[in-house]
Amino acid sequence: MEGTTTETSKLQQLWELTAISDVTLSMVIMWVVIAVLFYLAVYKKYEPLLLIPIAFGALLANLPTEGLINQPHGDHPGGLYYYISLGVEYEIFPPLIFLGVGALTDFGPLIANPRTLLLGAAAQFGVFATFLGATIIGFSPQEAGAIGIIGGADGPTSIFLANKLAPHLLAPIAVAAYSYMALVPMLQPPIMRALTTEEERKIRMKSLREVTRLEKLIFAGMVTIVVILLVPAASALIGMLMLGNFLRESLVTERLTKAAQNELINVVTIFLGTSVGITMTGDAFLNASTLKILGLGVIAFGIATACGVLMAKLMNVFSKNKINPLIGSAGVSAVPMAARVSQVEGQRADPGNFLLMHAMGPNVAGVIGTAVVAGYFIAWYAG
Amino acid sequence: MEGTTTETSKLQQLWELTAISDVTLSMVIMWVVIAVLFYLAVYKKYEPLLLIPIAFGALLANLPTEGLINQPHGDHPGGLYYYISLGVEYEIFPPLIFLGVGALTDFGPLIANPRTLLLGAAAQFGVFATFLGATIIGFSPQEAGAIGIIGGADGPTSIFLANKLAPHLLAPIAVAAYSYMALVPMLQPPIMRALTTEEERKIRMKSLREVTRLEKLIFAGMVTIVVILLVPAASALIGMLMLGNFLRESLVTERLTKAAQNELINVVTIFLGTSVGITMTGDAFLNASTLKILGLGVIAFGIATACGVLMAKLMNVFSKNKINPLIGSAGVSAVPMAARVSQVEGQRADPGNFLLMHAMGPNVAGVIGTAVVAGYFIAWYAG
Amino acid sequence: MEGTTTETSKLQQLWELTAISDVTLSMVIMWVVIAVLFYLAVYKKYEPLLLIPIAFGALLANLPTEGLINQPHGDHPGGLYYYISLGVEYEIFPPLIFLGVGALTDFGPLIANPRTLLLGAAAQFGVFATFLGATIIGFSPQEAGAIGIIGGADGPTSIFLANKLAPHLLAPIAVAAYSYMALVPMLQPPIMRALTTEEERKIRMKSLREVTRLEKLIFAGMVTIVVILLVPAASALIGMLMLGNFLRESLVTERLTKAAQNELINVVTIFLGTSVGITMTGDAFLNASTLKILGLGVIAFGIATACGVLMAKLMNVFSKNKINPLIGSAGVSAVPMAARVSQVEGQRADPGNFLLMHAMGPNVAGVIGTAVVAGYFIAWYAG
Amino acid sequence: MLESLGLIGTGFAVVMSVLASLWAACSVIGKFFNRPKPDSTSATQAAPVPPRAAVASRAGVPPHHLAAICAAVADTFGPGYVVTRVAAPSHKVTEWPIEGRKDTFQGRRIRRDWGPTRPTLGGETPNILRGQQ
Amino acid sequence: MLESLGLIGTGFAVVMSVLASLWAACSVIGKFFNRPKPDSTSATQAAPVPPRAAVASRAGVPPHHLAAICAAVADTFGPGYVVTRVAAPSHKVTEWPIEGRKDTFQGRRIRRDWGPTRPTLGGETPNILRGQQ
Amino acid sequence: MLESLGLIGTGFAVVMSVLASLWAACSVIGKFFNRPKPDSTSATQAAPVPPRAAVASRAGVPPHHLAAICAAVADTFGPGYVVTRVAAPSHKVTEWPIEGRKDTFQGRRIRRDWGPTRPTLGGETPNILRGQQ
Ligand code: NA
Ligand code: NA
Ligand code: NA
Repeated sequence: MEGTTTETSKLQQLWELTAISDVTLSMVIMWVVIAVLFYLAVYKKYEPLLLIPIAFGALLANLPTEGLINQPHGDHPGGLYYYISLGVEYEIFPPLIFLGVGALTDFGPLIANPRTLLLGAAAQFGVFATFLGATIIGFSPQEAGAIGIIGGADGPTSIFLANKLAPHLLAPIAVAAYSYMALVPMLQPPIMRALTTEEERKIRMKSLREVTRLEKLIFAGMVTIVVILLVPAASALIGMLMLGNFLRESLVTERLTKAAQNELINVVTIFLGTSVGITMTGDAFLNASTLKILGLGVIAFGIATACGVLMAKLMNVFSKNKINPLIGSAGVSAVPMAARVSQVEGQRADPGNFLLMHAMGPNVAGVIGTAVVAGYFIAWYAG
Repeated sequence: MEGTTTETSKLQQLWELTAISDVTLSMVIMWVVIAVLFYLAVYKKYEPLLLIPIAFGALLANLPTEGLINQPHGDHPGGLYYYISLGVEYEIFPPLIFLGVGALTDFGPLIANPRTLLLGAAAQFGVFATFLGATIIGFSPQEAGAIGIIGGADGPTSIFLANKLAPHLLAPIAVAAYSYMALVPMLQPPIMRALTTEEERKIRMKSLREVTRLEKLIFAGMVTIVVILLVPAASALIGMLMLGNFLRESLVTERLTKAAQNELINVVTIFLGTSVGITMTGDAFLNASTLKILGLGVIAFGIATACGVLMAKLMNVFSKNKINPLIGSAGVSAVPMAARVSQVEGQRADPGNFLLMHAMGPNVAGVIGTAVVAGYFIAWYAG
Repeated sequence: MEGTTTETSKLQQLWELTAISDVTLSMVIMWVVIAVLFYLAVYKKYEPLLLIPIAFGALLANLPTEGLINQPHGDHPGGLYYYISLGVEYEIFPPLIFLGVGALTDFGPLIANPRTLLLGAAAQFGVFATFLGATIIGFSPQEAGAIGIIGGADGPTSIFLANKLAPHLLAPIAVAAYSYMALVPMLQPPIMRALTTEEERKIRMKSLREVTRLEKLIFAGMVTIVVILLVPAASALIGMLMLGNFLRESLVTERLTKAAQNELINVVTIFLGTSVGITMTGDAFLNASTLKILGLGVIAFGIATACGVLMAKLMNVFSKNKINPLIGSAGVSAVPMAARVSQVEGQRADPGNFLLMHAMGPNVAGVIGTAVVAGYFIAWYAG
Repeated sequence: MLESLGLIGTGFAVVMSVLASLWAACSVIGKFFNRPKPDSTSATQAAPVPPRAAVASRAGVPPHHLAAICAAVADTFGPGYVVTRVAAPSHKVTEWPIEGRKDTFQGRRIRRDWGPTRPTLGGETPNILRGQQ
Repeated sequence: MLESLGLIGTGFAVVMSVLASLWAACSVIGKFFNRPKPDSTSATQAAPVPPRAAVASRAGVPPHHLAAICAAVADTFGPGYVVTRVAAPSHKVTEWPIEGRKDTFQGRRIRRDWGPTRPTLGGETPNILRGQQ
Repeated sequence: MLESLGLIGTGFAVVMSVLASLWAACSVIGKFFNRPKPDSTSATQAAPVPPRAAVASRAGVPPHHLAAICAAVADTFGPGYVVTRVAAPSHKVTEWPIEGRKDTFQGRRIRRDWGPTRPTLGGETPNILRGQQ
């Protein structure tokens, strides 16, 4: 910085201020991956609310940034995402998202037809099958658990569990979970049709009874108590889900319900998405693991779909009141897309058949089921 | 976890994963208490915006949860409510609620008739009387101060002071404060009628003059300055209250006023309520202290109501411009319920009498008065 | 606190509880300054969204408060603003404001006429000229950088840089930045008229082409990449600005865009403003530095305006497509006021001339330019 | 591998038993809520129209409206459809009218002359203040 | 006990003196704001109707409207009521119309053909973009 | 001082080069987006009306509407103005109708009798619940 520096050294100095020399090949490759994610999110509308923040976070992660992710040292504060990412690391954001999800969810169809809880349970077999596959192809048990949960089709739960069991796989797991959730309308129908007969697809289900406010409130309290007693490690997720639902169904806390449904969930979604994306560095993402995870994710979705359908068929063997097996696939959650798929497939077989509300039962049961599985894995490994 | 475990030991293992064995008798008793709170909040509409979060927090506190309230240790992060409760522990949430309250409050009626400030002051005598009673029946002075403030009928202030002077009593104090605030329409009228004559109840007050924007802005600034000078320990509460009010009355920061009135206060209310509820474990709540606190709370409300009414009668002795003593009871705050009670009682004596706006004066004065008392206790004990 | 204290000592005790004796002369003088700020904000509408919180924070800073700004010690928590101010100290708030600004900004006019980026660059010369002036009159280089950035007319950037390079000057720099931004309609026109001829002011520019969604998305990504590569220290500001803009222009994340435009920016603005104001103690504000900073700020604005206009005239020498030099002044940012000034001055010369959209180009370019300058100063001094 | 199978067996058992418990609990609770209408489990197959209509009527819908609706449904869908519930379209009371009413009550600004109150450009608060400023 | 009484005595004195100070300050300040209308303190007892009506009239209400309103009030409430202020119902300008106007100005989407713009199911943004995408 | 000048020289060079790079990049990218209409750079000076009108027409505006609009513009502004784009006023679909629709779908409360649903005083939720409570 002396006044006598020559022109050359000044240019050099200028060059050193830039970070062009810090660009690595893996960054450039990641830019292509990120462009694909942006394309899927913006033009294909694959869960854009989360994929866009994730992809933008990934863009920041694959640039030679300064003051964005560094740890604090001495008097110097940490980077912005050092602080925001604490919300993921301390496991605060996913339960807050669940608070909003609970405030947005109507458990009425499930309460009116509680048998469908079993369909939501059956779909979780996809999680365990994928867990097995993942251990076989070489992932550690903890990693396998975090990968398997992709089959639960529940974004916040996947992020919650991955952060706990295998934080180094957070990015590919989140990307797989949200991408496949968006692909549900393509992944599920072939499996559903292969496993059902024309007659089964035409089954009409009797209309659901009305559910009163008191029953919904009791349900929220009961799920909280039963799940926490049986799988205490799921406390944070189930507790917040049901708090949001209780606020919603109480009908006397409109202000708070709206806050959970909007302000809270929107702001946390921006922070959660970018925090996840910012872990998506080339080193962490561009390796065989990611490809394996993406592959296992498809398998997880397929098995979960199949198990839901087969469980519905099994229940029909024992029950007089037949269930249309097409609603079994909705047990993977991916609310409300999986339920819409059931409706569409049902109408393809019989245009007068309305399965949407029936499919919402296993659909929301799948959310509870996946939280239970996550709690089980945490109890097994992280305790 | 060996493959050779027998069936029995596997079942045992499964059992050990659950937390059923951790359920204690006090938890089950608390479930009944919580059910009562839910009933009061949902069906009786006792301050549901706060009682529902408190009761749900209490439910979580009385279940054998995992990962919800534990402290961080080593690399393991703390539970969700370890972090959220910091907002109470660090005394952040109550002032933020006050920011929203300030943005929602119109001090116009108080400014138009500043004499009513004395009524808001008189009602605070209930706080001191209860403090005396509490020390007599064995509470420590700090505890007694935190209990007495229930008579101020100001939720956030009660939580603020209880956290500072007697954190172990936070839950019963908060529950008492919010429950009795909801009971104001039942607790106050008998006292009001006993202490006033038919003629007094029929006094009509002259209509309030208009208050300009400038006057309201000066008022906000003046209250900030005077209260902080005289009772500096009330700075956080009064500062935020008046910041919110200044934003509101400036009429040029609509965006910020709305944010304080809605987003901020709603989200903080969810967190504050559940954080308070989560301290409500059986050990902390099911004991003689709680019963004593609930009893003292009623007394506090009663004395505060009486003192407000009596102060109004006293002022009538010296003043030509008579005050209807029914508005004295509004000095306990519990905005705006206490003012509505004054209106209803007034119309019972004279259907053409409109006391609502007059009662809003002592009503909002009571908020300032209670914050002053809280500051006084803090200065005396916590300094 | 014994019962045998005499009347006199009780009064003395009461007096000691108050903080009247802690009022200093500088506080009283600051009250006058604060009253002036309130007047400018409320009645003159000088950026009230920020000046009112700043002025109210300053009021709290100049009262003998307790429990509002103190550091935590032992078990005692810190004051409310000890915690809230961490958002400034850790450099979290300004980038969050930029997230909202990005969600509110339409870069379309800039993309349609990218030449105007040079105008936004030229206006930054005001920053460097002021930096030079500040070093000459005795400020340290770091201080001079933080002062110079006032000429960038960008509040959050000024606060961000001041916190990094010269935290003790945060208050006067923020006050100067926001005050002069509000004064743009008075400061700029004389300079603009002095430097342009009647003919130049009458130049009509050809209407802007339409910009598609894809182009806007590419622009957001490209600015992120180019700026971070060339000036990595600007990562946090530019990254958040462009994240907000990407969310906005994707058109598929309406919920998140609204959250960034409203909830997030409003709440953070309240906290940021008061946090800045609370550093405005008499000692920090009532000295020669503040006067110098206010003086240098005017100069910075003037030079920035002039450079923008002159650069437009320079570009006209080389280009066939003439630019109306009146839009050069919009390069100081101060969105959207500087652009409106260009429009008004243009119509004064030719009532049929519509410069507003053309001036929006340099206007938003100025935001990027100032963030680049801030990054450059950080890289030079704080790295 | 064997360990994994153990984990899977236990895990799936946990999930099934948790959700089956919830099913059981829901059914038990549901019984209490269904009891008042003992015929409701077989309603869709064989429930005669009049009792249902009576139920709906009890809920506030005038019988002649109900008759007209039933006729329209029968005409549109043909036989096999039973009207089980009639309700006016759901007019959810959103917060906005209530908030608007609150705003009115708070009444920070009062129009002092007969002219209309218009939003100003740029969203500034219009210069119509309650007091004389 | 005695200590407690000391605390209580001091405390109540503090509260009373703080709020009494505020009262005093408010009264002093209020005097400045009331001064322009010297007759306002005794207005409700004896103020004759015409001046008030004139005041209201000055504030923009046409006199014949005022006369009609006063007549209606007298008829409804009987004697003893004085109309002190007449104002149009408070039309608080909420943020929404302004925000809507801003949205229109920002104009991210422009309808390129004559057909109506409808919200889509599921709340997606309709596919009507400003550009050619 | 000299050091400061060095910093200023470098700094201004940095700013200019960063924004100039963005200009260059924008121009290159912009070329791709402008290519489909090769005549667009000189459109405002000399573009004949008919092709433009055709473009607008392709975008959905009926030709006879276009003719009328062009006539009106020519009459109002005089010669020298060319209509380059015609669009219906931007009807931005705000979130509210969509949210309202969502609310309707969620249908938490259903009006069970013919009476109107009114907001209650104090903004409480009206006592019209889906179930029998
Ligand atoms: Na699931
Ligand atoms: Na009170
Ligand atoms: Na700038």
